[in-house]
Amino acid sequence: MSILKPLKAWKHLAKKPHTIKYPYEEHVDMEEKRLPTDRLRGFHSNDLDKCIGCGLCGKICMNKAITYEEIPELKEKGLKGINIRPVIDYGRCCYCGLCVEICPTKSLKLTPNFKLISSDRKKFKFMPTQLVTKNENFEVDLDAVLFNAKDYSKKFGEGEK
Amino acid sequence: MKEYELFIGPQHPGITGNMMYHLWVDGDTVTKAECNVGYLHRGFEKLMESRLWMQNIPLVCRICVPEPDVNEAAYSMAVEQLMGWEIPDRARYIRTIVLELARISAYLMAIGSYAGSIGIYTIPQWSMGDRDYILDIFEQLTGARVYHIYIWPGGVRWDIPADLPHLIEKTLNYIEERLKLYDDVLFENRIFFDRAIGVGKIPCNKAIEWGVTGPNLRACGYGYDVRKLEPYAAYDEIDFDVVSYPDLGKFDAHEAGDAYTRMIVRRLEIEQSIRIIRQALKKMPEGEHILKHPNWLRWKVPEGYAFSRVESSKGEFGYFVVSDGGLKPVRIHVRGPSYTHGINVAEKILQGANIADVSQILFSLDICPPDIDR
Amino acid sequence: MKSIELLGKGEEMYGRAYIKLNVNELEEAIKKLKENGFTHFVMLSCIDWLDKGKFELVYHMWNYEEKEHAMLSIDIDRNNAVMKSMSHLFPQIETYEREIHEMYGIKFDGNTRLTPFLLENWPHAPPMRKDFNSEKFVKQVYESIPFIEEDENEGI
Amino acid sequence: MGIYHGDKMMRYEEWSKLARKASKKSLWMVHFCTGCGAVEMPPVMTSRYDMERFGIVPMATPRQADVLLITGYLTVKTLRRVIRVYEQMQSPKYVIAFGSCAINGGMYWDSYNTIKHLEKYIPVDVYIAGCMPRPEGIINAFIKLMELIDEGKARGWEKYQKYYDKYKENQRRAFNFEIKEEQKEEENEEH
Repeated sequence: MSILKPLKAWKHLAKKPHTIKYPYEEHVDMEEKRLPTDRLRGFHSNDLDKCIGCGLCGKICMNKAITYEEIPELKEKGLKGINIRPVIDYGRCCYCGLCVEICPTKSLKLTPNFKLISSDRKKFKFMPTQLVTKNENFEVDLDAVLFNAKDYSKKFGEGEK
Repeated sequence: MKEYELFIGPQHPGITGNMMYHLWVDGDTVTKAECNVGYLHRGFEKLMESRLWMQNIPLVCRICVPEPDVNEAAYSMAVEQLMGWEIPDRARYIRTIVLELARISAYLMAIGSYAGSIGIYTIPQWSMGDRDYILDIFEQLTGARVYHIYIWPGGVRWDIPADLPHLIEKTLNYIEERLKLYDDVLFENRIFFDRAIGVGKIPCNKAIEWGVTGPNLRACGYGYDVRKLEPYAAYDEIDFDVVSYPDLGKFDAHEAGDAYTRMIVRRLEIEQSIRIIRQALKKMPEGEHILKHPNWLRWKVPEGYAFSRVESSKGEFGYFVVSDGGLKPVRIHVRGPSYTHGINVAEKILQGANIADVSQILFSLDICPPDIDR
Repeated sequence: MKSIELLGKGEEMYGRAYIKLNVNELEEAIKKLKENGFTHFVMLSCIDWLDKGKFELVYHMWNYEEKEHAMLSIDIDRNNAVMKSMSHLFPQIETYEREIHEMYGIKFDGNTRLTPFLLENWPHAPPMRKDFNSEKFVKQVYESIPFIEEDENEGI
Repeated sequence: MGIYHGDKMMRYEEWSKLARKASKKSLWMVHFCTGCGAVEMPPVMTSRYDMERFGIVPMATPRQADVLLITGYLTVKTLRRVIRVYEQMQSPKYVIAFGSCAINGGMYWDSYNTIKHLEKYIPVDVYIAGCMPRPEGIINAFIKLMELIDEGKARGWEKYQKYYDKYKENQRRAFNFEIKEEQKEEENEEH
């Protein structure tokens, strides 16, 4: 009788629920592999020494999320190219990764870190640096990035030599 | 009887997303219905005219939210038509797999929200959970859960990782068992028969004239499916059959074009999609996964009018791309399937319906408001 | 291509029939195609050719048996854009005409329901026209609205 | 009114701290999907991530709700309904804004119909990064909101009452798509 058929759903009481109790359990897929993998398109990391400040990422970004700031200390390091570095506004970025595909020196990369929560709007615009690396619970640590180019020397001390 | 006016507004759990129906009600039956849309109108076509050809891909996949790959595939095929490109075979097979996985996840969401509208709340809890396993596959394949930005003009962005086919196989087996449970709780449930049979009937002789497409048209008895009419990607090398009204497999067919038949067609098409993915995984050739793409900043697409058509879970998705040989498109017009389902068809079949069935009819039509507003 | 033989004109473009008609021929062409198998009206698109000073309306029709797509294209003058409504042939043309009326400003006489469709009390020119600069509009309307700053002296 | 120190009922600081701790455990959310981020809500609402573990339940009517989720972009037409929903909610109410579209316009920065900065129209308590934030991000936002409530810092609704006329002025200008006069004069000089 089709009235009693739905009662078959009771057998789920014995099974393990597929709920991910998030803050206490991590998101694992069917084969117990930890997600997200390295392919996730999260926040940027930019190697400021390899980057030559060519401005291609700014041109391809259709959200005008990428602007540039000059870092004077880079001149002493004798790097080739112009010493402007991209500042990314995550109030515009859609994490599509076109800038990473077009970057000639492959200095701009997307890390799988995606967690950034804050009640202050200005915390979402900063310059990514090479210190941004994948951390195990995918939080974006805001002290690895530069909120304005002047404190480059504070972070990268050897810049003055 | 005095006639009342009801507004099922944008903030209403019984409406699929952001749209509003203005109902004139006489007692319990709806005498007149008028649709009011535009809550999600971001002016996509205006934005697309001011972006380069490659910059439109991340924009295009935001049009239909439950199934973004359909837009990327349709836009890429239109641009490939204009450029005269032939994408590599491996890319055609990967596109088929991605499109079918997106179809299964969209159908699971449609079945979940439909069951929620007739009060069987077990199914949404299950189907949203099962859909999440497919999003896990997408995350490892394309780098994002929902907006994949993976199908590009010229092929697909990255190749399939080596261990993914095994995971896809495992997920498909898991979903196949779950479908049996869905049958017990929803599709062979007495409540579903009483609530859905004969409700929201689309008159089958007028279905094509009203512009009904996709599962709603196949529920009216017409076996038309864009994957068979105009095969794209790798659908011509894969055999699958089109589910339409009279032969509904193990379910017995009652009336053509009502909510019951539409949901049964969607349920059976999940099995077809699973079949397609399995064949595509077996037959996938080795080789390149994308053509060498030109410099995006100076990429000019030759002049012409191109129209590409893809079968989405909601119906027939069409992209009309007009280019005058410049860096930016002149006009891109998106034909969303819910454009006709949500406005003309819904207004006509809501007349004479019971108020309690209004949200069930709208969910059985599977209306996706961003298709309408773009 | 069946539609090209039926109407006697048109060219084949990327596997689709692209047929250029003038305005008064349109209604017969749609009726004729409708009787000969082109039962599915796909959509009605409008292209704004600003430099050529004309709107181009494209009526897309699909034939399920022949598996053929026909694009009937007509041109209207851009300044006084008036067009006869075709909503008596296919019911969903009325919605397409409503949207084009709101987005391009083309008047369709014979269409009774040209009420606002997507935008609510929009006082400016139709937004999809090429001479409406969306970026400048955003600067003038949304960017000029000030933020509401906490004045620190009376912090809560 | 409200559960913050200084109201008539809440004369003692510990009493209001206790009331806040109790209210943070049962935040009810308005069931209103305003933008494209709403596709990531079903996994969070249903059994996969199950936000009811935190006591968060989707409520149909704004009268019984505490949290309003702005999931993504907002068109002007939806903004009018969001304002009506926001003003119907009872007084300790909070707003969570999803994704980049609410921070600085997101990818529709040059669209004529979407608003660019949500803060100009309603006070926002928590922003989430992501172009459609993931379910983990959404649950992190709820946890962060609970911490803010605990510390008594989630005071967006008081700001709305304090600067009510400024907010109303901004909303009115957005609803009528008003072009600011100075820009207009510059426009005439350009021609």
